[in-house]
Amino acid sequence: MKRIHALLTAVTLVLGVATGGFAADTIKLGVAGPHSGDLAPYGIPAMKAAQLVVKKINATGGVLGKQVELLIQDDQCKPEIATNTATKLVTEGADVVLGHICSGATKAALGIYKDAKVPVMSPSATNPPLTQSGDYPNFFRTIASDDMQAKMAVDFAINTLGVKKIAVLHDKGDYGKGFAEFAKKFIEESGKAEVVLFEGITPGAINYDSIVGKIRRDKAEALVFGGYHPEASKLVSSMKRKRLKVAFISDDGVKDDSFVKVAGVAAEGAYMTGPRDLSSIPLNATATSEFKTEYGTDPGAFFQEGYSAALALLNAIEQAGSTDYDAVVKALQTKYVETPVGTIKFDDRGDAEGVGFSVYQVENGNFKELK
Amino acid sequence: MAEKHKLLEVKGLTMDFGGLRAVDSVSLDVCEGEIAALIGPNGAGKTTFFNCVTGIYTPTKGDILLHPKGLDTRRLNGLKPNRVTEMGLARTFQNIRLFADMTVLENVMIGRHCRTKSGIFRSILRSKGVRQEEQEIVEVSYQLLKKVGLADFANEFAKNLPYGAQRRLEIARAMATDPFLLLLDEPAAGMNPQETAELDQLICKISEQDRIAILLIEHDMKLVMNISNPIYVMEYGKKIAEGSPQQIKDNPKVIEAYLGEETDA
Amino acid sequence: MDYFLELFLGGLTRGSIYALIALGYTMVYGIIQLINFAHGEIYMIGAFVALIVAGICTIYGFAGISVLVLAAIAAIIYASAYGYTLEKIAYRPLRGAPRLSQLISAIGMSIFLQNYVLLAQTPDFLPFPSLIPEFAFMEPVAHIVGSSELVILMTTVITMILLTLLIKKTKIGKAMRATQQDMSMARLVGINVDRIISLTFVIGSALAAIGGVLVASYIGQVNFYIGFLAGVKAFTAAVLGGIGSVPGAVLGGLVLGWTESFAAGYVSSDYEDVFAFGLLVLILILRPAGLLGKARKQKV
Amino acid sequence: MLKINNIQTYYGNIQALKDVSLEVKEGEIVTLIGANGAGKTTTLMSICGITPPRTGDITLDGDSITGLSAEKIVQQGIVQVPEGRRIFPDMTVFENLEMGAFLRTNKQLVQQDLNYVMTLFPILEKRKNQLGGTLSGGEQQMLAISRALMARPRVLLLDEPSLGLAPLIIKQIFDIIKQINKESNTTIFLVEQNANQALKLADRGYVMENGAITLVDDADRLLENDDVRKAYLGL
Amino acid sequence: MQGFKQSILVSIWFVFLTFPLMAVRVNTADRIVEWRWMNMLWVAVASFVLSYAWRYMLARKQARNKSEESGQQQGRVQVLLEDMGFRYRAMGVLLVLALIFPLVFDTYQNTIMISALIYVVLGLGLNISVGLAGLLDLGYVAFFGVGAYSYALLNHHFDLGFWAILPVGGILSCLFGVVLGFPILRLRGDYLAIVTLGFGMIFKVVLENWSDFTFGPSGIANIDKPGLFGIDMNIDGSTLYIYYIMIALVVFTILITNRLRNSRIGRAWIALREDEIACVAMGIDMARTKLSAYALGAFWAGMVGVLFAAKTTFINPASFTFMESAIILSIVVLGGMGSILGVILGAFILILLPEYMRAFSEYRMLAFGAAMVLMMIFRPQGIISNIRTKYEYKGLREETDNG
Repeated sequence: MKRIHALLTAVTLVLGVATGGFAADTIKLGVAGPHSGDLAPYGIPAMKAAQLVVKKINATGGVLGKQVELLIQDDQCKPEIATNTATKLVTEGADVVLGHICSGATKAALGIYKDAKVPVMSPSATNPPLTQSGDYPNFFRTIASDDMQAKMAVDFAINTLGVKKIAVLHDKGDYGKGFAEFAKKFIEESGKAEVVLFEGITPGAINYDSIVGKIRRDKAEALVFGGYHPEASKLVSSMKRKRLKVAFISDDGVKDDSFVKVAGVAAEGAYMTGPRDLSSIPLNATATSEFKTEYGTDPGAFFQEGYSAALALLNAIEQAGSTDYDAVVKALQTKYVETPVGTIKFDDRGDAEGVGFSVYQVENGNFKELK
Repeated sequence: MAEKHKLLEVKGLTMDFGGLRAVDSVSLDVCEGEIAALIGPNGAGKTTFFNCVTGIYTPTKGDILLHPKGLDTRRLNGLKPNRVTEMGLARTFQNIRLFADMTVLENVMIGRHCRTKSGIFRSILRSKGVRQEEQEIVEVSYQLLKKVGLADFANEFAKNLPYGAQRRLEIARAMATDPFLLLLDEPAAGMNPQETAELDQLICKISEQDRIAILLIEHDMKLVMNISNPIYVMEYGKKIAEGSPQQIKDNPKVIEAYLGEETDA
Repeated sequence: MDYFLELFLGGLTRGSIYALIALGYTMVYGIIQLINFAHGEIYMIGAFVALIVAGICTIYGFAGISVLVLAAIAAIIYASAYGYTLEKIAYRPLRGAPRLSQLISAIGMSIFLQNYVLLAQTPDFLPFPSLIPEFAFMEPVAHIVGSSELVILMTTVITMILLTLLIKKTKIGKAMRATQQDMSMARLVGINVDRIISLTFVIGSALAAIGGVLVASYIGQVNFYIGFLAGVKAFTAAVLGGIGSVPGAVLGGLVLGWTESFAAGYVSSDYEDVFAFGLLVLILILRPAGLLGKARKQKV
Repeated sequence: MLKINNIQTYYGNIQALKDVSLEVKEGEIVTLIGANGAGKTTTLMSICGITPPRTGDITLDGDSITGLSAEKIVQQGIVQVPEGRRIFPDMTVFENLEMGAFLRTNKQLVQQDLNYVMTLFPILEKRKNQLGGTLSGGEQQMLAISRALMARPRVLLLDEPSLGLAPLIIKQIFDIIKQINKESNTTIFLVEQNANQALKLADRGYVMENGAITLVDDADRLLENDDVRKAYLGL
Repeated sequence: MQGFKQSILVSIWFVFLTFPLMAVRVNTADRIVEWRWMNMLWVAVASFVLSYAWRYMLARKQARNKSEESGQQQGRVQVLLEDMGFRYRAMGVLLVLALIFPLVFDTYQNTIMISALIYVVLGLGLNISVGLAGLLDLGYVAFFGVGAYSYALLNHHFDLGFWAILPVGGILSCLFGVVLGFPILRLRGDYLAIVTLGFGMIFKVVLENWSDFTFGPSGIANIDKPGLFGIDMNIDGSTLYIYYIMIALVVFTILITNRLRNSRIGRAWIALREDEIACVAMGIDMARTKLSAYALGAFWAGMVGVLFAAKTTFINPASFTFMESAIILSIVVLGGMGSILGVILGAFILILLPEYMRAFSEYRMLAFGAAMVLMMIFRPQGIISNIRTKYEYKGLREETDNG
């Protein structure tokens, strides 16, 4: 019995030394998000962004003279898989992590990164408590949180458009419903308008005619929708078919080329919030063209944010001079970095400063920034 | 001779399916110690009659009364099959309905279910009482297997038994519920003459040793005539004759029912 | 009143799509008592093939209703071919196996086909070219029904009439009914039952493809995942109407469509699905064989 | 014409037919009688390819039909009227008849046969558009026979046509079987429990017990044979 | 030669079949058409080769069926497994391996193993209703959700600890099973399947919409990990701790399901699966037996749901989709219905394989689907078919001793 015990101790010791003793000759950038399953469209662009950034940086000598190695893990946006993914990344020695994509998965995974002292930056997790609760000091994001967007959307509806009756809809998802709930709260707080309808629609349903009829019945003047572009296009198409003319205001999940392409003319005149116009930022054009040469198509959702996050993380390591957690976090919070979403640094809660938000309107098939 | 004690008394049983009257006011008694038989050509309504008595169907009309010895009379109409079995009336099936993927022994053990009582929690804890009960179930079941001559196959899957053995296993399983009346639905079907002869003995043994009354549906006339008295004959849902084997053999209505009209032969 | 009509028509549109897909479930179930779980994926493949054909045409400069017809034909051919192959590969070797094995095989096939399309094509939502000419009705009719709804309703009605004629009047349709009612008797009159089963899959798949094309052009987008929800809903519709019964599938589809539409309109769309499935549970408890289904009597 | 040589048929592990051989000559009516469960129906199902025999051979006019699929066997002209009639319950009488002619392509001849069965059973004409499931037992039996005739069988296999029918109707049906045999020279193989009726009708008879043939003889002689009675009543 | 012709035909058919989806890629958004002719070549070659394999396997299966009909034979593994002594020894070895596992491997491996063990318990639970009692449940994940949410909510609102809620979660889930079970008991087979599927979906919809109670789709975060006398643990420590809890839970589950299976109740379940009518004719109360199977199955899902919530520290409705139910069901069926060892193996294969195949992450669901189909066709009894229980008969020994 004693012998077995001794053997075990020896085994653990050897393994412990083996894993801990590796000299870190690369910088390891973990990438986590849905790369398979129905939510893959939201994860793959960020993953490709990371690949592009790393390729470019490695070609020019890497970070701190070391090559950057990518550790890519699929979390399918599921919390339970995300914890596995996170553990895997941590044990593989990821120095920083780009991800996760969905807020739920991010929340589930953050505890593990926190314990392992790994800074995490999400290009897409917009759930406010992620930064506002203070529970996750290692969390950063290159996208604005839902409440900021909701506030902007509501202000726009009430002050610019001057509507009094607003219908608020969402897709029952964590992102959409979060946005919608904030919107409702802000509308009620403003006292200038009322929420005449607050409901969730079923994603994937064949039509939304009932809900469109309801908007008409309740005489709403504007519709605030929280969710993603597939449902948004169905909604605006349905509204157009049914000749319902109310202002359609939505979020960043809808500000996607697919929305305009799918909804076509029905999308005309729709408003949505999104990061301020990036086309003037040189890096944005560069990133997009890199993607186009590599993959031949337009980049998808969260590509710019993913690209920015990868740049910001690697830049922070470079600035910090090491992969030490405190140094990297400090660099993220103090040093500005130029990214496709602007020149940014992060506040002490983890939200990016310098990521501006604007309201856009679809005009002739393009998103036009409203100043 | 003193009046025999009636165990099962069926009065005017009628069963309709939609417009079809499958059983038409049939009355029948089974007394203590009897081996009664219910015969008749295919489609005469015998199995439907069984199903009514054992609670699988609820009869349209009529009374099914059970007179257990020393207990109150029970009316079986509309009771669920498991309640009927609990009252001491067990059956076998025409198209063998064994639990194919369970062992022979387990099949019989299932029969003990309604006579034992350990529940979920006690089974989990597996207290002494439960273990004793289990052992008792095994022993009773094993004895029954020995009685029907299947003890050697106790750990085989039921589906792997030969046909005749499966029929006997059904009988053993029914016996395990401690019935005082056993309903056998074509126990000899598909058996070869030797198996039938063994079955003949088995049924007599059950009747004599275990003092279980038996009501059987059977097509094998040799078997029926050998062992049963009285015999009831059904045709087109109606009872057309009853009596001793000899009476039945000589009854022209019965012969006609079986061999067809003979008037101009 | 026009709110009611609007909901009614919205439900009708939805319901007719459900009915088209439900027919495939019900016909297959009627013959071999198998829940063809991959049927939703056949619908999705139909929509995808239509998208590919319509996409190529529009990119090379063709448009209009004739492209839609061409796309629909391609969708029907391919969905049928997939349905046929599906039966050959995943179900025929399991004929006579326990129901559960068949169901698992069906679920496996569903997962496989979904991921096959995901990998072979793209996970993104792709826009389906708008090919149905828009024409406007006068108000207030316009906000109750539009041209796309009309196309869906008309196509569904025509398809249903054709299907009914096929089943009622043609020799092959009668053979299908015969097989459904008594398979071994059907063999005894000389019907090649295997062929009839294949044919059932082909017809069911073709109907699903029609549904797929209609939905794709109606909502204007397609991706690899649309089959799942549509499949589950259509299956619910089939069970609701009485699985195995063709008119039952149509009725079930419509009832489900209306339930969802009215639930969303008069109660809340939050709980649309709860109403749909709640109705199913309720009906099965009251009428275990579904609205028009026949209880199969078990022989004892 | 139809010859069965030493077939053995199993259901799973259970042997239902033990070395059964029999022969039906052209134009004959042959009957196979025996108590319930003797294996009569299995014999028919083995001929028709529904439960193919494990060993042995079945030939039609000298050509083996063992192992052919059921529909091929129908095509060869062996058509069965199964036990319990097996009418398609949700199809009309007319459609049931059409199904009988499923494999035939000559519409004219089919029409001719349709008229023929309608004259055989005038009641079917009246019930033409009624669903098969709503017919009475006797009518269903008539329909089942007519459906089989629609295939223009060379050998007609009948499984217990008297099952559950009133004596008057049985007589009617047996008369018509005789008529069919005479008029269109259809060979008939009749499986019956109702031995007296069947033997009176048939030319020759086989007696089956426990999956094996125990007696073969001319029908008249079997009718007199006491062993037959024993097989039934256990006298 | 015939095989060659057949394979050529198969190959042509598949080229035709896959043509639009494999050879063309249309991006209607960017108006790009991409032609990928090479894919067609791959399809042709692959289907040609696979059709040979397919025929070979089918022929083998048929040969096996024949030999089983004429006389049954068992695989060597099966025989070995029926040897009680071997089973006990094997179980002992497995347990020791399980206990030293986390000491040898890193935290990631432990996390993965915990996931697999969670599915082992889920599989064993579902095995009670599907494998033993034959009640097909496609909404089993709802019970898992009930457990997870009971812990998350009670922990969130009342700060109740893991150990207090572990049994509570099980019991709540069990009650939930009884309440749902009642109305659907009379439904048979496929109807039961679709209704349970519906329940599963309703459950998720309610989770998403009843925000005041369930916190809606954004879920519940910062759920406490299981505590150990207030000791503060780092991630490695708590993973290790959860791992051992999980091992204990698995052992507990195996012990109890095994006892149940070999009890009077368990036999009634199996009998119910085999033949309902014969079962009631033997005096078994069908409603009560079904309900007990359904509720006990739910109980395990509830228990392990609590642990799941504690492990991930965050739950939202996205974890309780139909896919999960399908995967759990597949575990039971692939492993071998009714077989405890089979279910364990099934869970390991279905959960660990995709984890370790992360490199092929895109293809793993494809392989998963295909594997399900192939298993059903070529090994429908599952990896390990049910092992028959042998009962000892005391009297027998005495008899032989005397004789």
